[in-house]
Amino acid sequence: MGIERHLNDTVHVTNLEWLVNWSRKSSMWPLGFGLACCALEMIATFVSRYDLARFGMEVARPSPRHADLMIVSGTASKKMLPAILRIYEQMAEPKWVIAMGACACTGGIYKNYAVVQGIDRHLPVDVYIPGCPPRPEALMDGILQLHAKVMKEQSLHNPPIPKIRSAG
Amino acid sequence: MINSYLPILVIFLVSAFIGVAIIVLSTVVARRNPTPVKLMPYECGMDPIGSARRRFSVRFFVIGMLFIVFDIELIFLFPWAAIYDKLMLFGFVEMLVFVLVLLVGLIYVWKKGALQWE
Amino acid sequence: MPVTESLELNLGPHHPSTHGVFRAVVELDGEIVVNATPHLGYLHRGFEKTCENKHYHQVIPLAERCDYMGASSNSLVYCLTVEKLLGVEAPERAQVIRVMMAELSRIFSHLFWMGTHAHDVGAMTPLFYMLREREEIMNLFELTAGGRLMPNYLRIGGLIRDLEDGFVERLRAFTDHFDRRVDEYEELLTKNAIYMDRTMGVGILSKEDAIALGASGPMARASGINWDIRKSEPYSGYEQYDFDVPVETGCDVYSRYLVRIAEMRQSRRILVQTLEKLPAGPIRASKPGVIFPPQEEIYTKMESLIHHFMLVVEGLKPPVGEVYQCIESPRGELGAYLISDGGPQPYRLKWRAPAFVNLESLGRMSKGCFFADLIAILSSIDIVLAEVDR
Amino acid sequence: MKQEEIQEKLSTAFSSEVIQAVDEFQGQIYVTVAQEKIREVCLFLKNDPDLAFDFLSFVGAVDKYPKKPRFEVVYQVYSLKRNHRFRIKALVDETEEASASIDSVVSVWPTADWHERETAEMFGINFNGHPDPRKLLLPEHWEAHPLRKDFSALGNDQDTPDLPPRVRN
Repeated sequence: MGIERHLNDTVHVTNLEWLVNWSRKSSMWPLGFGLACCALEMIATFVSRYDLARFGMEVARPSPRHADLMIVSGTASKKMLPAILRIYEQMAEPKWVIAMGACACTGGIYKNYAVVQGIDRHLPVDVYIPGCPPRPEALMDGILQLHAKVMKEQSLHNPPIPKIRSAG
Repeated sequence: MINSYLPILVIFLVSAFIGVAIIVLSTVVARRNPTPVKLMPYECGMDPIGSARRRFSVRFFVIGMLFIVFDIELIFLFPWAAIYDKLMLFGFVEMLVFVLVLLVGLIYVWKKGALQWE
Repeated sequence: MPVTESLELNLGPHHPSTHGVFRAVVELDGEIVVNATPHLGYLHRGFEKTCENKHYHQVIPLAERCDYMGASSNSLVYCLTVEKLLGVEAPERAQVIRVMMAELSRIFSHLFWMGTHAHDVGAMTPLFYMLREREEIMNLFELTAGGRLMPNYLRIGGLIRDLEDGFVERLRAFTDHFDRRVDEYEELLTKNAIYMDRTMGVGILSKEDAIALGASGPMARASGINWDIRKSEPYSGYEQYDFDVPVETGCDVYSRYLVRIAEMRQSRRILVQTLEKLPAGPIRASKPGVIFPPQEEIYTKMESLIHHFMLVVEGLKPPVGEVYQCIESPRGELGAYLISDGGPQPYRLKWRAPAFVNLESLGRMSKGCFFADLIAILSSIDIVLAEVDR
Repeated sequence: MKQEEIQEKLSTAFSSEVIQAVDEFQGQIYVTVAQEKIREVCLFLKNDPDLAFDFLSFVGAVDKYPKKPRFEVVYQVYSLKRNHRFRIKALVDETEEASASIDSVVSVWPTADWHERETAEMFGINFNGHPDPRKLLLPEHWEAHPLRKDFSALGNDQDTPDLPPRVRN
């Protein structure tokens, strides 16, 4: 973050960093971004039975401006790829990506001309969730892994921002 | 005399401080990564067609104006409803007159067809 | 008349109310839609090309992902097509369980449609009601073959395994209280003045247009066409069940809603009849060398093991020929046109997707309506993008 | 009407060089029609009172790669009034100079619009007289016809790139 330029490392910032990570983790807003069948399991996870609201994630805004987490749930076809990259670019930092389902992780059962063989060829993915479609418990486990990862981030030491080939 | 207005002043200062603090903090502390794609208007993941600064149909403004008029009316109702039990019949009749005046405005607008889109 | 510039807008692939990655470039004059041209293909996964490299029994999971809302009706149409190619008939018990799965997936699909359609028109509560019912049906699907959304329970010649013992009781419990649940939905929407204003007279598709544009299923029945493939060309034992086909003549979004709600009630009636009729018996046809032998026989009999091994390694070798078989999926006439050249892989599989064809009438229905009505019309067609783009 | 009666009615209505072949499999009869006469046959199928094929299920194509008349365009029709189905085919060939082409039947059944657009981009058959021959499912910048037998299922980076060219440089 910008603040440690003023502190120039005289003060150890773990506690502030813990606070920053904790606040980011506990109110991470997912982007309502459903591509294919995994989207239905994502919706089932948002709603009352599996209830993502307990992790502070009940606001699934469609606009990338209000989202921190992009769950790529479904098959990323080659025609849709420019749109996915555009939406990822238009999300504000800090942002994370979860590749949900076999199709997003590795192209899954569609090993052919029309499907991107894994979204990590174009996006920096934080958590991969196997399954076709993964059960809601699997998605929640993936989200908890992401929360653990966010807690360990050195967010105050200006971590490098991943560059992607812009779809501009 | 002065101290009866003190709470209002305190509320005003605190709210102003919080508003300004959020804006200042986010400009100083937040991290900037403006890429041309990020600053482009968001249009469902596609290239925006045409520019957003276009001449809009005038009907949008008519509906906008109507909304503001009746919204202000609503704002006046709030403080009145808050101390409704202290105001005897006078307060009630006073507000009734206010609402009736605006009702006449509503009927006029309805008959002129400003609420219909065509 | 002052000249007005029309505004072009992207109802893009990433939009909350396009039910997936559908894109339409909408030309607007103020709030009135002048022209909506759909752009498809954002979920094109090369299904038909991938099938040409798979063995016959490997295509079933692919087919189910083609329409993830009513997954079992997809595997049903594919299995019926291959069985017609082979000239094999599934045994009685398998046919009844297949009807059970098809009707459950019809309710499953109509529920999701009703929830999201009401959400598009502005009513938020039906969405949570219907997700509660869908969780119950997902529990039932789990009991069949383990999958929540796409159970993958049907095989060529019948089913993969028999019903779990708790399945029949849970299905009976579901059918008992499902009618009250549909009444709840009707209380929310049918007589709701706002819903009626928003949907009556919106998205008119006349009977002639519906036939000319190839609309089938609830889209056709809401325009007065009394055509249901379960009645006109019964398959998998549908002639033994008595249910009636809801037909409305309103031709608008409201009558499509009425048709789908009535279809949910009829599907429940069929489910009750399948529960009464459920006969005992084998769950897979026995045709050595063509259909997989039963699981327990593989461990005991030598020829079954050989047949199983040959089928898995070399795959099924059907006679040369071509077949077209269609069923009544939740969206309409779902057909599979299969050509076989005697090899282990389908030579060509053409998938007649009802959502793809119903979507053609969007342009004609949405001319001159409000932009908000365009969203209501789009959701009344009940599109599933995996089926539209294949 | 039964499949045989439909087939007889067609054979009597059209001469033998129009109805080239009649085949049957598992009770479903399908007739191969001359490519030039396809619109006439379709009009006859639709307007004849006994046949009344007012509903077109789909227009598809099959690539029989090594064989010489390479493509088969398949029309599956259904009659709502008479509740019977029928299938007709047209053989279309692709030579070096002329690419495969056939008349469009959008004038007969308006639903054929998208079916033909999809078949055109998947096989490279162009339909003459089609009102709106744009690409439907594939990305605009692709030139390949994926459903052809000589096109590998995995695609390659030239014909089916991940990103449009403008973005990659």
